[in-house]
Amino acid sequence: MISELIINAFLVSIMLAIAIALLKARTVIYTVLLTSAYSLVAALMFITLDAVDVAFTEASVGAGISTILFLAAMAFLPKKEEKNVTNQAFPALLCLTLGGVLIWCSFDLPEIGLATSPIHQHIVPEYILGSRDDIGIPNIVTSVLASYRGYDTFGETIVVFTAGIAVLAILKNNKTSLKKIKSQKKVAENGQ
Amino acid sequence: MDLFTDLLTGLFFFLGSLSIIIGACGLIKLPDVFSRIHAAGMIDTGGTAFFVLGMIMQSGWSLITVKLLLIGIFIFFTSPVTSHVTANLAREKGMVPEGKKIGKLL
Amino acid sequence: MSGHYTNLIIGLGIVSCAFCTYLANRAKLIDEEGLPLFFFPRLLNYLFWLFKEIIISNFNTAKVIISGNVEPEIFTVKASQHTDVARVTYANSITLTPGTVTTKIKNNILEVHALNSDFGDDVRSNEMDKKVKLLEGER
Amino acid sequence: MFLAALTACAISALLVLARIVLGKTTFDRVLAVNSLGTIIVIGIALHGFYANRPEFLDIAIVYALINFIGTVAILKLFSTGSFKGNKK
Repeated sequence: MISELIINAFLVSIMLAIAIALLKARTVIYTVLLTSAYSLVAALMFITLDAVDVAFTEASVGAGISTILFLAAMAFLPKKEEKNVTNQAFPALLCLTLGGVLIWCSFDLPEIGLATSPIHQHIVPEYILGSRDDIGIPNIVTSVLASYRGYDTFGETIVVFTAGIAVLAILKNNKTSLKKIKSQKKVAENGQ
Repeated sequence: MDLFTDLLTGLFFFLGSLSIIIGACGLIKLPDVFSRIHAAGMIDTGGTAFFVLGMIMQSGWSLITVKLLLIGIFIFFTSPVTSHVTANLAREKGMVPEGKKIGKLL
Repeated sequence: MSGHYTNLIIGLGIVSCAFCTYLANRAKLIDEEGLPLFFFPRLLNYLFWLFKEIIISNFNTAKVIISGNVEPEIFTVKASQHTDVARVTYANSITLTPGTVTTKIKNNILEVHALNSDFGDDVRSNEMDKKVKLLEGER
Repeated sequence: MFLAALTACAISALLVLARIVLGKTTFDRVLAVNSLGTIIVIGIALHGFYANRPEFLDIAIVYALINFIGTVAILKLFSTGSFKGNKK
């Protein structure tokens, strides 16, 4: 038990160190690399918390896909971040207040792992007991996501898909209109 | 027999730990990118090889062994690719390594 | 990988494998060197030798890092293999043994960076070159 | 035994992190992130054995794959400046 505690403390301190380094970073590619390292450590953290599926997602999406997406976006950005000169008192106050409210709310939560808390009483036992016979997949989280809450997941997928199509449409439109503007400019210059 | 496998695992883990710690020290200590690639290669090959061997000793013959072998083989094949790509790019970006040069460079 | 082998799961696996192969085929990703079958019989022998070599050079690299007498050097060697696959195998083997890294390849000349003159001499002695050439066989 | 090996992983992860933060050039950092990935793959496998749940090895496999893809993608972007390929 004590060793679990040490592992967790170590991981959290590493994540804190990376976060502080992220704050200090001023080049974009360095930031992306640090984010990737952060995801790597976060997945390890989820594994120590026994959340296999979250760790799986974090490993593939957080460390893999989002790094590549960040890089693809980075190709359109200037190489260095400019120094921020706006007043930061208000955002800091907002963050501190929100954090305080969340911590205050967390006192009302039931104890972690308590068997009599409401979330463990209602429908979860049914899922846990029935998952093996109903669906036949050893992983309960997968069976809940893909089968018990299938409609939910289906709706989510549709929403994400629509968003993707919309982004693509906007980007494509933007490109052609840019070309149009360029060609009009050329025509105008030639006309002069 | 159980004691024997445990001892063997301990030996492999010791060697693996030694090689990843020395590799990480080398990553800090060595002077330039090209030398550091060797230290990273040490973590990739020595570390994983010894640790995977040790864990195979613990797992016996089962599905776990296959998975461990998959990890080992995969890192075995990708490690030289990443090392080479890094070194190649560093060379193409015009970085010249420290130390003496023998013969005509490409 | 979960230890469950029902018909449905195996069937889905086969279908997705076939679909991936179809997609790769459509994108023309498969070339004639996809699966170098002529390697396999001699490959095992070579792999054992390479593994031994990797462990030895691991210890040597550790010694160099601890003692700190780093004199990096960079040089070119010639690869005597005929096929591209064999050449890539040779370059990868050089990179895989810690202490030496292939930095550039142009036709059949490799540029190698070594941590120490000992490692450099190892590569320049052409032992690995001969082994890979044996692996390639007579063609 | 597993705990000792995990400690070794932790120490080397710290050293590699120091290289990421100190690193002079981007190549140093890419190299260090790749090494950190390898160390974490080993760490995941070790932790799986330590907690008596070797199912975690699946994640280690995914990790090894993703680590490779990420590193190569970063270097590819660095060489050409975009993902559009080398068409001329």
